[in-house]
Amino acid sequence: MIIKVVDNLFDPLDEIRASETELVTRRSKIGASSFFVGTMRDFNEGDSVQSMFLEHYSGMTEKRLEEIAVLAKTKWSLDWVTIVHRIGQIHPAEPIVLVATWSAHRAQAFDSCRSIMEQLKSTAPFWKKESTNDGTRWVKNNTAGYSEND
Amino acid sequence: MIIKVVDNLFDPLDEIRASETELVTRRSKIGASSFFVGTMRDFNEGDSVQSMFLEHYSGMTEKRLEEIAVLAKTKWSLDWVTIVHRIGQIHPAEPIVLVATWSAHRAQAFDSCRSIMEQLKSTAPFWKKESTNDGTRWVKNNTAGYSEND
Amino acid sequence: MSIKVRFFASLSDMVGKSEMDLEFAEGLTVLDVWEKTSPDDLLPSGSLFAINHNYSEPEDLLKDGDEIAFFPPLTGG
Amino acid sequence: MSIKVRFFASLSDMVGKSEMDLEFAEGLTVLDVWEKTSPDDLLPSGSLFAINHNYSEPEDLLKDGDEIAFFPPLTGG
Repeated sequence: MIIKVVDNLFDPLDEIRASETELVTRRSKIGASSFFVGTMRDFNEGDSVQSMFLEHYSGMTEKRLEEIAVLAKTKWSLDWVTIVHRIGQIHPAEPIVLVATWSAHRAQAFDSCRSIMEQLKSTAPFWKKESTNDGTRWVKNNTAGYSEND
Repeated sequence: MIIKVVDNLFDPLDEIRASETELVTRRSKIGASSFFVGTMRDFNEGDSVQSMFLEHYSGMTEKRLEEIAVLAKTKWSLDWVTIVHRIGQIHPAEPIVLVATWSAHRAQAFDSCRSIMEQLKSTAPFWKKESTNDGTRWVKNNTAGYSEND
Repeated sequence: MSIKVRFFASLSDMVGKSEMDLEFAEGLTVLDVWEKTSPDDLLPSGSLFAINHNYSEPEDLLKDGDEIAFFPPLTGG
Repeated sequence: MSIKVRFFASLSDMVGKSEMDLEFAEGLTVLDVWEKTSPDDLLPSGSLFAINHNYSEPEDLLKDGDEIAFFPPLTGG
């Protein structure tokens, strides 16, 4: 299990590769891996967005991410879980979050990856402040993840 | 859109990176990407498996994969779809399949990636023949992807 | 009329060949082709058929130049 | 008794500070703390509370040494 909150640019594919070196001894027990990467768009709610500041609650945020990963490992049969989340100043096209799960079976990998992502959005303390042409604004709400949008 | 049937070892993360260079111009419109990698296990149905041969129907297989990707692009709002599937002789821990989708929104990326994977398993002509200690055997059925196993 | 018949995976093992050409008069269905080419083998339940790379039904009619394929349930991915 | 009070994101902007220490006698709830520290501001609906990094309810009681945090709906990921 790798849980990280990072304050500079990270490469999701490098992070996945690093996790896979950790589980190399049980590589041939794994049949499925599911990865999700959230990246910053240059638009939101109809406005163009130049950059974004991601605030977190140091200590509580890491604790929640760990709890989410541990609970996922009790609910699904997982060989490994990696969560990486960016904080600080960030620009369009940069990665915000990586959730990655490895399992013997594909339903376990898919379900757990998605559930971790939804849990993260609804319970991990992060807040986005966007810089638009009209100044800065706090994003008010995350939209639901099992519906059609965002 | 990249659809490939390959007869030697491929690296799913390299394939994802190659796809991302194709969509670099609209990188900042993408908020979510979902990747699934299926890899070969060294066990199946209680037996240890040494290697596997993956047969396909050249022509029809590629056609089905393209249809699956095109239909996904009509159903979901996707910026890019990549499908890579291995054929031929393959060994434990080697990748069998990559499905990758990129979208503005996470539900679109998650739903389409999973649906493409299920469509592939149920409608793309591939057959697995396993080599076990007792000789070779054709795998009889794929298990359902939205249930608990495989 | 002539068609090409193909067998994949376990069906190819069962029939003992992977493809053959078949000459016939007219009005042959997918199932008729199986019976003509593999008279000793019962078609396993769950078998799939494709005419010219499109999934088809057992009662579909073949026409000159068609490629008909017989195969077991899919196990890719 | 003394506690640490923290405000995040838009609530920090609203209150005009990100943290403060608060001395009090006893029997203070989460909501009491908001009213003592931010008398001019109505707590926005949807606000969340955490005592010592665990989500808590508005009527939960604080004890000596606690850290209580107030924050708006989450927008990470």
